Amino acid sequence: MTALLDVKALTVEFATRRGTVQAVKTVDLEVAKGETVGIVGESGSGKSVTSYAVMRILDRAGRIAGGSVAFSGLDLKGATEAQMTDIRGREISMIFQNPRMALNPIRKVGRQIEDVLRRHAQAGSMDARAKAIEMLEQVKIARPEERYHAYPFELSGGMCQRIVIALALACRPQLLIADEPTTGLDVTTQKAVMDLVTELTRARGMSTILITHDLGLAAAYCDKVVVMKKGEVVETAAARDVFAAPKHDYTQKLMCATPRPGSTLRGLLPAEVAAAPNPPAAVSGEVLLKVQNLVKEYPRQGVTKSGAQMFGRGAAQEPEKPFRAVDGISFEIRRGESLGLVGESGCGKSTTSMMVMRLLDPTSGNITLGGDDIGAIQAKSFASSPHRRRIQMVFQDPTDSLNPRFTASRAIADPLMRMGALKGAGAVRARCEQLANLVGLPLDLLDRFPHQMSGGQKARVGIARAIALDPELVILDEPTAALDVSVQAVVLNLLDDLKAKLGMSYLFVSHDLHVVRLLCDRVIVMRQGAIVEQGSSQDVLEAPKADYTRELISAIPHPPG
Amino acid sequence: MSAIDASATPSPAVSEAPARPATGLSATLGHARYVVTENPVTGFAFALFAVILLAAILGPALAPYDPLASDTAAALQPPSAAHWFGTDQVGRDIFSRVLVATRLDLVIAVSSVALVFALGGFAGICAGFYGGWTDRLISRVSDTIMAFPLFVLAMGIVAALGNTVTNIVIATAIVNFPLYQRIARAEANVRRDAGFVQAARLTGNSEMRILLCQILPNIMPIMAVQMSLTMGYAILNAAGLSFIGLGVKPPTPEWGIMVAEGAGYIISGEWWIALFPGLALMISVFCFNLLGDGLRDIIDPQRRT
Amino acid sequence: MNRRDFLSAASTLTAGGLLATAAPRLAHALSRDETLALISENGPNNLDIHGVGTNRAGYEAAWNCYDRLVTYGIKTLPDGSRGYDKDVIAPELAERWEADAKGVTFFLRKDATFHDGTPVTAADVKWSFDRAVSVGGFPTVQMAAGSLLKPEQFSVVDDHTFRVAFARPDALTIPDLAVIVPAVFNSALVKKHATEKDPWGLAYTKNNPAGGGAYRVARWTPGTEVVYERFDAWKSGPLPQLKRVIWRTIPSSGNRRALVERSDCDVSFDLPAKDFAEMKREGLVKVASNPISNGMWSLEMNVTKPPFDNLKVRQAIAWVVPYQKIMDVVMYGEANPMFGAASNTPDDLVWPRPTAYRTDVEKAKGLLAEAGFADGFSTALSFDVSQGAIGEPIAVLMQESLGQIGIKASIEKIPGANWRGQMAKKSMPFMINFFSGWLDYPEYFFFWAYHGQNAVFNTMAYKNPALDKEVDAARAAAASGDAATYEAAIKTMIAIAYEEVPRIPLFQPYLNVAMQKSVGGYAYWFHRQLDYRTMGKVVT
Amino acid sequence: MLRATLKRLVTIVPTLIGVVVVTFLLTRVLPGDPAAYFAGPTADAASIEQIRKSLGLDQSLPQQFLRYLGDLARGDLGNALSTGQPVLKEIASRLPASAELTLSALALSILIAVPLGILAAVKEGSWIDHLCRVVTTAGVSLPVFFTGVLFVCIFYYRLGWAPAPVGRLDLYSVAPPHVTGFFLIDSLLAGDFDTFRATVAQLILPASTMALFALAPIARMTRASMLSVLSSEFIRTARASGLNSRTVILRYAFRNAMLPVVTTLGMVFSFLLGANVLVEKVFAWPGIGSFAVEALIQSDYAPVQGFVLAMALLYVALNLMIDLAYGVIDPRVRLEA
Repeated sequence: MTALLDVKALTVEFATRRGTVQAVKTVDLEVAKGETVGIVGESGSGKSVTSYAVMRILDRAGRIAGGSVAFSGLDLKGATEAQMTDIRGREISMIFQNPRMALNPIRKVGRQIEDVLRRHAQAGSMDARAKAIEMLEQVKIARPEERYHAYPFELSGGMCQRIVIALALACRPQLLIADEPTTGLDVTTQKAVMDLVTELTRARGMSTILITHDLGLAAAYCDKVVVMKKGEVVETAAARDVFAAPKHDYTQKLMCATPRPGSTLRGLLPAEVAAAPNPPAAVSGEVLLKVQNLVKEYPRQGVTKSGAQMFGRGAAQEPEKPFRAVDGISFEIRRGESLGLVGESGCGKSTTSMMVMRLLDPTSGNITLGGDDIGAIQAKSFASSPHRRRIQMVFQDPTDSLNPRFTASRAIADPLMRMGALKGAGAVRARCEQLANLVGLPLDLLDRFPHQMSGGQKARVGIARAIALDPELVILDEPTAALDVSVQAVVLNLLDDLKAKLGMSYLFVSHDLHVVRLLCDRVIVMRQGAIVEQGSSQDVLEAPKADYTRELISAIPHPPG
Repeated sequence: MSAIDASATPSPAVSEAPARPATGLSATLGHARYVVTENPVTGFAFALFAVILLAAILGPALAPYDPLASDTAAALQPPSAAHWFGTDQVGRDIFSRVLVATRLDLVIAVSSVALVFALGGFAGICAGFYGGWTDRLISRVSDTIMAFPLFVLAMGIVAALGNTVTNIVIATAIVNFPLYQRIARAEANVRRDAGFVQAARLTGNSEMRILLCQILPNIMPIMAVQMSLTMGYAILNAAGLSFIGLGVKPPTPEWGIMVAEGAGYIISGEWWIALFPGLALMISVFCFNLLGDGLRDIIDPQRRT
Repeated sequence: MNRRDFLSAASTLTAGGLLATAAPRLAHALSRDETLALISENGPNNLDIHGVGTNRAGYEAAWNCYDRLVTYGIKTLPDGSRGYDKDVIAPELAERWEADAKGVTFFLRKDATFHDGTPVTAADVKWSFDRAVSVGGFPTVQMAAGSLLKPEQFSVVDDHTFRVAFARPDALTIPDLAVIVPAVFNSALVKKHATEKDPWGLAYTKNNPAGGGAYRVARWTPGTEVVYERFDAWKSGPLPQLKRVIWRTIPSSGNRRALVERSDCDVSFDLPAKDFAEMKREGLVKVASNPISNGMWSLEMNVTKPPFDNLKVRQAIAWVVPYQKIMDVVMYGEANPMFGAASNTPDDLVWPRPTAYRTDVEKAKGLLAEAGFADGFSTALSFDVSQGAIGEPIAVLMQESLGQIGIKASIEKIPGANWRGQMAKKSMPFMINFFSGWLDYPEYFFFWAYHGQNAVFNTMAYKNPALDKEVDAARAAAASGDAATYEAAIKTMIAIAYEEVPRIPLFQPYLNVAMQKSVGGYAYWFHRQLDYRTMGKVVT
Repeated sequence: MLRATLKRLVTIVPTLIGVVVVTFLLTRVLPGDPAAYFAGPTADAASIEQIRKSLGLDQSLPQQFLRYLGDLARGDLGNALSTGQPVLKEIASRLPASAELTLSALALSILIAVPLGILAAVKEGSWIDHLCRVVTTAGVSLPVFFTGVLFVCIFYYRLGWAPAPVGRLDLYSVAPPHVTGFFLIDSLLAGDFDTFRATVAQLILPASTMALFALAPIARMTRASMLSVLSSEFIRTARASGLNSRTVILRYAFRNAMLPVVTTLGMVFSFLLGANVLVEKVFAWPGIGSFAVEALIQSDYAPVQGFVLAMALLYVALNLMIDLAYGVIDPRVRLEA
């Protein structure tokens, strides 16, 4: 069987201000007809760049410096731009992550599909519309005639990704490159989208390249896996083999860093690093945080008072109910305990954490911290309350949560200077260094700005800032969502160590049940503002009671073993 | 969402920056040097700015003639070795006047920009950060000012308050208020719930403190771009006011008024009276504009690869 | 004339067979020889001289659209140009008149009609004069200058006979009837548009000339354009040559020069002295040039504001003025010098006349020291922005010269709107100003500009009973025809004013008008505007 | 859409109130005594006083304001003393002149600047990009009156290519019958091509002068906006779908990039209305700007107030139009409405 796509010794260079950077170094890649190949790697591994080079849609700064790319015997590297535009979409097409951004925001989705069809002479002006609607049907969009006229912003993320798929498959190409197609989608949607892609490509006998950072995803859907690291291919093997017996160290490290059923926190780390076992959790019986009947309502967007009421028919109608983001939930956290709050986007978990954090005022309900009714203090004035220092937070996006114009030490020192009892710059600096040591941040990084640090380093700064005042409760808002799995492994371990060392309690907000299980003693599953299920993490994961929990768990792809 | 974007950015140049040895200041300088050398036009603008600054500082010392001294015997002379830029209708040396005027024009530009930044920038940040009634009130004030064509309002203010340098500065500042207010408002608004602002709230910063210490420094870069552009506008505005008789008082040398006076002599053939101050004016406005573009590049490296 | 008239005129004049699209162009060609294209800085704001705030351009419209009983004759001046003759009163609506000790009787021409065909009667004259003396503001003041004070002075003898009774003996009464204000209005027409609030119909005449002058307004776009047509039934003089006058407002002086030099207009008004000087030299266009009668630019010091109350200070300043510099770089020689005479005491009745001052810094320094200001002082020198082309360079030169004797003068540009108000309030200590009197008599000038009645134009707030006595004596002597007393009074009056020097005369400017060589018949008038009636174009 | 328009109009009300108050106050603090100015040269104190009374200037400030509001409610904007005409009539006759000039200039600069901006963005960093930047920036760097005088000197006085700068029509042409007030349209409606040609000829110089001034902001915004759109993900999708660069740039990128450009146009229009004041003076254009300047210099309140009110209304209308244009271009805005 000859390869459909044959990439040999591909090297891609980017011209940057610090000279030329090789993003992809002598990469070999073969995709046979009908085969699904996964390219797996962490950020900066060059996996996306490889695919862009194949499509010849690199940024202006990038260029193919060496190697060859052959597609069905055609030399793509040497092809003219006109030839390439004929191939793109017609022979090879791509789907991208972040589907909503991948569609022209001001053009009807149907027209966008038509554009591609007509470009590749798959449809004329007469039948373009019918064919576009047919494509919508094929990607299982309900009421396709109606959706033809929709704009991307009117559709959900999953729906948009279906449109992108329709766009990619409209001209029946031979190769589909899917670049992180499910990142940013909820797990349940993720599964539906991937199943659709598989179904459609199988039906058409197409080849697929699946680019992902998620080993589980690659394991679930690929025949063959290519593991990349820093622009180089470290391992190529059949999917089964890679997961069963990873040969390369890096693959092994990646494998063990990926949380899956049965893995332990220390087990995420490579063997040589994970020395001491995790300290045992010291959960006392004392309740630290008590949340009762917490409700947050928002007025509904758009038309509040309808015309009907103005015309006197309002009496018969029930007044419009405000939207309940959080619908009367109660839970408690004991001292030394960490509680996981799990749910898909829009389930109210972030709103709940913001209210507990006292950045947002609840509509009703009580929040007490160690017996003090902190819910009664207005969010606006909570900054000056003595209770402020007792609850701190680690944010989801380490980049966004650090002021780009402050150095690391300035960021860590901020709470010390505002609320700490330390006097003098020297004392503050000393405490900063102490904290940096605690979170494993090299001291020479303290004078750097956020853009000069890596994601893991920024996460450490964020953690150091949160623990600077020895808080009793720390809210972790998806603290590792933006991090690569290997970094995630380190950060999760760090958080666990710190908890034991400093005797804090955690409220861990996450969408990933596996991660939650590793860190948390108990789990709460939320859906549509309400608690669906709660219990010890072990119980919830292994013997879920609610259907929704079960659905969540089954949707998570995970590597075998 | 943005977190995930970062992990898949196609260009390695911007993803996961490796530990860079440079500290903050030298990195900024290095970046500035890079922009200046990489973009010839920006480099040129910076060089021009240095010349203008030098002229403003040393102008009075370098001028070969007293810029106010008339010499009726030498009136309306074309450029020559004695008078590089020629002489005007009462025989004053235009080169000296152009040179000496640099300082005043720069002062007008800088002070009006400083004023509008202080007023508009602060009002805008407050509007964007606090929202609600503060925002509505400030935005209405802005809208009211915007409803006047800019130059006409400036004219009205100067006509009402009297034509002094201070009033020209005030008028220019007021006219530009909405622009600054809107930019600052938009910038503050997107940052009002940013992670680092929330983090600052958690660490016990008061709202006003967050406004000044967290938001303001982040808005400075984009404001700097606007300020550079406004500097050019301020000079043009003063020139326009001079043209309709509302400029600085004679015989003070100022580019705008010299151009306005000289414009009447163009048809009769004494082109140099208007041309040289006009060129000086054009070059400086040009310089401020290019500088603004260049600053934008320095601030926003993503714009350029 | 509207567009349709034009087209029909064109088609009747040509031998048929014309395409409709070609007609407008032909109409241009036919009309240009009999059309005068005129440009100036400002257009009229009111077509009625009696209106509130009628501007100078409005004077021109009123002058050409209305007739008066009498007008001035035209004479050829020594330099060959033509100008009005203040000593000759010529008939206009009145064929003749008879004066006696108590008044003067005018006999109107019987064939004269207004533009609408209504005959002109003595009742119209009476109504018009009543209006002028009653309506207030400028027309009333101007009428009073000729001792025409109240309606009772005017009487209708019969349809074509009209009498003015003298309020007091005044030599200026008849000359004052030849200025613009005593124009004759179509009283029946105006009364139709009068209202209770506006009994004199000012709102109507503002936009609609209701006269019987040689021209009527065909189209007026305020601030932009006036188009006149000849009134072909005009009887008060020979029928003018020009059938049409197009008057555009061009605010930029550079453009006004360019237009006349490129032959895109026939007459260009209001150019800077420099342009006129150069155009005279280059000879591409004709420049008519006449000294403005009874007018001069001067430096004026408010004698109620120290240190200008000190005579020595005023004299010191008079000695430090850079007179010749001003003549050279401000006026480019387009003025008569008003300095450097042998003596401040006149030996003849020529007016305006130079003072004995000239630039002598040492003398100025000495006088200033004597006055006790050896170290100088600070003051503010003001000028009118709308006259900035002349005022500003004078101010700059003065500032520099005053600096030589230690006087620090800041320059105040006063916007045109403000100028009159500041003058009336007498709030400016030191200013550059121009004044001219319509009636060309020195005592008239002095009455407005120096007399203790303290008129607006006596910006110096100068009150000197000795001078007032001479001015009053000169006026009385003129009325009674006592030439010797008159001459003595005039001479003393001038000597006092020049010696006391509250106002330092600088120069008497020329009124210049640039025109194509084909334009003829221009005459200089006291009102400094154009009289289209005498003008014409040489058809080449 | 109607609801949104009405809602938009409601937000304008405070602005309009602000404009009325500001205008009133501004004109009243203007120095100068219109009464003295209009009393004429030989007026005495009594006649000045009489005129002051007839102008209503002897009343107290609040009284004058009430009187002004009353007049406004009746649609009476007062008389312009400088031309002697009712302000409403003056504005009605002059606004088309200014609008014709400004819109011509705007159209001209859009026609030049938008393609330039697109070109600069597509060829980012190339010499074309730098050239566009330098040329457009140079255009905005000269005082507009100076450019105007220079143009007149070169193209009319020296070369004789342009017609005499005497306003909307040459001296001997007659304005077309009034329908819209826009000579370009009216002459075509009347089928009078000579007048149309004459109007175009008169427009070229002043419109170019102003267009030059507007090039930089439009080109700059187009470039920046195009750059950010071109680097966005949906463009990558379009490219990966094989759409050719023409379609990608014009149909996909350009329409998205137009959104901020349309907003900028509003600013540029206001900017040009200001520049109008100076250009009208140079080209003897009988527009509303030169009229307002004269009035301002003479402390003639009524036209200044009328002018500013007209401008405010124009601004409101313009913003409505921009909102509507936004809705046409961007479906998201439509939904929010």
